[in-house]
Amino acid sequence: MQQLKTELTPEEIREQKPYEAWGLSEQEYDYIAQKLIGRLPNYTETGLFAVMWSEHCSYKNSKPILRKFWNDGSRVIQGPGEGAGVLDIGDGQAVVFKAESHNHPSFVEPFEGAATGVGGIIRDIFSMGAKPIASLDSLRFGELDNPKNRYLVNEIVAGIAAYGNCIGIPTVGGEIGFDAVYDGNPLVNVMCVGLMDQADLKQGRAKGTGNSIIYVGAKTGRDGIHGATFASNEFSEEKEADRSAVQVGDPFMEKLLTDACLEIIHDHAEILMGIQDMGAAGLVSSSAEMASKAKSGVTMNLDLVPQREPGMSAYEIMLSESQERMLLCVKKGEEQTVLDIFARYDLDAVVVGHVTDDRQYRLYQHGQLVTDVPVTSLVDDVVEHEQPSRKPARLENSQPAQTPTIKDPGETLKALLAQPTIASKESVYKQYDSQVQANTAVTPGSDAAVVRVRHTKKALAMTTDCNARYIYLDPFVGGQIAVSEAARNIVASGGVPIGITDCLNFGSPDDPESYWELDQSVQGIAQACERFDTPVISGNVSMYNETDGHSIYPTPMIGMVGLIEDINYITTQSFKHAGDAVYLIGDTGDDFAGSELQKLQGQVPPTGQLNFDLDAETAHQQLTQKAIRKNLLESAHDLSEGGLGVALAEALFGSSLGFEGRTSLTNAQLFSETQSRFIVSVDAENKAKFEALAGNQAVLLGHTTDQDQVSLTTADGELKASCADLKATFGGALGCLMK
Amino acid sequence: MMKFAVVSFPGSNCDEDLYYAITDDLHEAATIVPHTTIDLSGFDVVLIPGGFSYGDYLRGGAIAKFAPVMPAVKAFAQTGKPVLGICNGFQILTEAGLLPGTLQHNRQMQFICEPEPLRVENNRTMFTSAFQDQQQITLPIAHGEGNYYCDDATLAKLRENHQIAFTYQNNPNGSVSDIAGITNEAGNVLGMMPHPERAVEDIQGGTDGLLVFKSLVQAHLRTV
Amino acid sequence: MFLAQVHVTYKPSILDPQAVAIKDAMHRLAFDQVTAVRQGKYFEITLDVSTADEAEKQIEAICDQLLANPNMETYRYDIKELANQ
Amino acid sequence: MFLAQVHVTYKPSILDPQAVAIKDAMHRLAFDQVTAVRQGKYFEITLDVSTADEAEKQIEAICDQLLANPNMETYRYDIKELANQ
Ligand SMILES: Nc1ncnc2c1ncn2[C@@H]1O[C@H](COP(=O)(O)OP(=O)(O)O)[C@@H](O)[C@H]1O
Ligand SMILES: [Mg+2]
Repeated sequence: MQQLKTELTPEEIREQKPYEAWGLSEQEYDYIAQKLIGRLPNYTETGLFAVMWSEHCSYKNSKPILRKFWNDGSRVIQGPGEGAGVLDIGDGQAVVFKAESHNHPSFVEPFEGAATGVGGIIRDIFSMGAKPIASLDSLRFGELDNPKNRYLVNEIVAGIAAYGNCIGIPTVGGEIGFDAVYDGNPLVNVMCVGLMDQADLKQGRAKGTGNSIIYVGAKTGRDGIHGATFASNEFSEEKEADRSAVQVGDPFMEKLLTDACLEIIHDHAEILMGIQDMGAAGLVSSSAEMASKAKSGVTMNLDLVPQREPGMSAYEIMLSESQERMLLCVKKGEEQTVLDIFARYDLDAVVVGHVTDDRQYRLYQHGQLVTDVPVTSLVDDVVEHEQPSRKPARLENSQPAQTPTIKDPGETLKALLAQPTIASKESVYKQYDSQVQANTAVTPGSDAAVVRVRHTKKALAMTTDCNARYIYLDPFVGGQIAVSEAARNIVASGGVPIGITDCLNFGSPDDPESYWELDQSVQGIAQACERFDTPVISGNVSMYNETDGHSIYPTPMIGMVGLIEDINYITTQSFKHAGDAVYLIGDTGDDFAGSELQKLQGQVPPTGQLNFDLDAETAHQQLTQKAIRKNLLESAHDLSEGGLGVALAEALFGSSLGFEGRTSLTNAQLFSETQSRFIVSVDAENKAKFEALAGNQAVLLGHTTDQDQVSLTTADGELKASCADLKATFGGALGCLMK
Repeated sequence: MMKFAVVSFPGSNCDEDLYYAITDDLHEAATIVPHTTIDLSGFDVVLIPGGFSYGDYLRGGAIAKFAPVMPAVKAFAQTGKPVLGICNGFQILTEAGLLPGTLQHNRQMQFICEPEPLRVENNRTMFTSAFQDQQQITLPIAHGEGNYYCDDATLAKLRENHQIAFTYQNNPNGSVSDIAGITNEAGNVLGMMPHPERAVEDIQGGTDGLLVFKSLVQAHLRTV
Repeated sequence: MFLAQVHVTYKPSILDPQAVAIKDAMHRLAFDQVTAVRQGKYFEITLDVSTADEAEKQIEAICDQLLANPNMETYRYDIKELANQ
Repeated sequence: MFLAQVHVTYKPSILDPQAVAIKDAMHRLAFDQVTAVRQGKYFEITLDVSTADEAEKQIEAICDQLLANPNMETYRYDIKELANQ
């Protein structure tokens, strides 16, 4: 392959404006040329600016909103801004976590898109110095009657499984939701959690004049660069059909990379000045950000960068998103130590440049200086845009949701259990190795997953949650609910919520209504986080989630981690023994807005107004927490989609028990989704103690039996069903829909 | 103290789990030895862990069988001392010819991770003596290529020599004769797909796996 | 009856970690003269159709819809008639 | 320089779950005239050796030791000389 046409000259760039196709506006271009570098940028430089000034790298549209997040708190060791956030969990240890979206790549090439999503977030975790100990996946698809969506589910799940299983990080939890708004725009969000000694903390800094920049890992190819827009007409004589920019994941390489980097971090901290993964915008963003954070400059020779294909231009090398690559800054004179370790792992590692003191970003290729711009112009001087914002018309005069009438609650329960969003996800999570590392104490299928911290009394609880139907109805309250639901899952598992990460999946920021939704939900999330003392320590923004002008429901996924101070507090959702008393914590109202029952009855998109009270939420979480710590609970389960009926059934599924009871609620209220509720079971011996503790916050619903029957008398009827029947429906529904 | 070697190949990912099962739960000594080790003679037991050696990019275990450590593993097995391969370790031992048969893709072409009810078919081996004969136990499985295959003649021999150590009660992957684990003819090499090292503490959901390692201790005590 | 022999391989620009691992293994086994390895899938498909044209039409569709991933792979095939048994 | 094209397939007596899954998928897509599917691996190996004999010797050894599992697979290959570039 040879270069057919030479790159555009700076003047041609000014005239022909190719940068507009790369996402840079004319205003931005002029600002860069006139104010920031004082000359016309050349071809490579223009490309670097276009990518560094993209929303994905610079957060120029979302930054003004993201500042509203709350990220203080006594546990915070590292907040947003690095590869991942870090929280103190005592004993000199820390937990590290972050979530990332890979929505678009997973739609284009689902298996590899999802796999490389997992790979990317893992690098963020170990680059901080932490050993990755668990992953979670939060997925949204269109409805399963569309064969394309079934294909996406199969491939995306297989891709996550292939990467996570091979690299040996257990996938311990997640969530999957279905709604027609995700047709053509599935969401693939992956969260990774790591554990470290605080002493090992590393940052992405290119620090210390003269120190070396070392490139390590996979060779750089043309993957991830948009073949069509960027490269084809200028560089390639291959037929377009014979080329592909799809990134392929190599979990084997990543395993070696993880182990080697952690070895260097542990054993040679004093010579490792900084480390960062090459994620979006690959080499340029990692190196420029490392220099920016250290207030230094950097010079690199691109001829030294390991390349998979011949004839790559500077532009392509810098923008490539080839996977499984890291950038290190190592003390001058000590390079060999690091290179030797990588050699032992059979990994490519090369000194490609060094740190300078003049804060310039310089690149050489074939002996020529191809880029020479201030580091700050690439990273820090990006002009933020506060976009116009407008409350969507649909929210202007929303009415309360209708209260449905339910004749046979047993049938309704069965129908809800067969809804794909509620049905068992076992057929999915069974494909994930959830136990490798041998620390998983609660595997998928309960509320939060629990991973113990070996050689301590501690464990970590983790969950991902977001009900986008609520956000659609009220982004502020919906945002509060998303955090609360996550916290409820942590609390039900025996943990204290300590922090969150997020993936903000939204429509286009250029749409004022979308921008308003983003702003409102961030404020709702922030308020709830402050209340629960769960700072936002990391996160990710994915905008432009729309096809043919139709945007998804705003879906700010919350990933939460909780600390379980003593493994004896670990609690699961399933009932344990016949004869235990079953209580409902929290009042139940007629809350059908956005509910699964509403959807079952054909209400798409959802309607109605949400009710939510952060005080009640806090009180009920605290009660549950106290009861667990006093060892009063045999099981605890939070109520979410499908309300009490579904939660009761789920608590029965993990046991071989039945249930008998009576309630003053109506048939319909069994499926109301009033927030801030738990269902707990209590041993006969502890009933009095629990009731004294709970006061009027809990009501007795009934007790477990050893019959295969659930029977709950309501104000206007009775819920009656065979547990085995319900379980078969719950267990088989997803499999049936996937056929 | 007994000395266990855990052989770590590039891409092994259950090596630490095994190490902790031996040190924390069995309270014996373990060393993780790299794939470049050429002498294992100082150890009492050699463990080949699960994972994806060399990415398992050709077939499970196909590339690992050439690792520098493998001649030492073979020499160790020759001495009659116990070698235990778990999951990918089982695949490596079949590829290396230390055990008969092969592990194919699971029948349903998906990775499966779940607790699996098993039966101990032969409790008179170095790896199973701590179990009751025909005991029903539960161990987790986690594999994509665990569908054991061998031809009829080999199967007849396995039966005749009582080489089938564990069988599945609800065959999850299509294995011939529900086979979950087999020994070699001499009885000192065991390969099994289920993970005993993931069932050694209550917090993991069960402790049936610990008995595999306890059996090895019993066998060792008989020899010294 | 017709037999189609189908080869599906990655497009040249795609990273193929498997082929890299296999090539490395060959080098470790001292097959140093191996300079490149590509890896792909091979299918033999027997079709009960009466004309080569029909066979080709179906195989083309099968490759396109099922066997090859057009984002990353290309395919080629040969079709031959099977002698009646 | 020589190029070897290697096909590794299951022995006919062995049930290949992957091939079964693929055939089922074809039938679900209404390609009902597919009566049999076999599936295998395909490798293209470039060797820097000077004679076809030498190429064949090496490829035979590579197949035998690495690419095929003799318990269940067989292999065949074609070797051709590459025009000098
Ligand atoms: N994609 C997935 N990956 C792993 N586990 C999942 C996935 N989807 C659901 N699960 C697991 O299934 C269980 C039920 O999930 P969900 O209904 O979302 O719980 P909740 O309503 O309590 O948040 C949880 O343990 C969850 O971790
Ligand atoms: Mg829950």
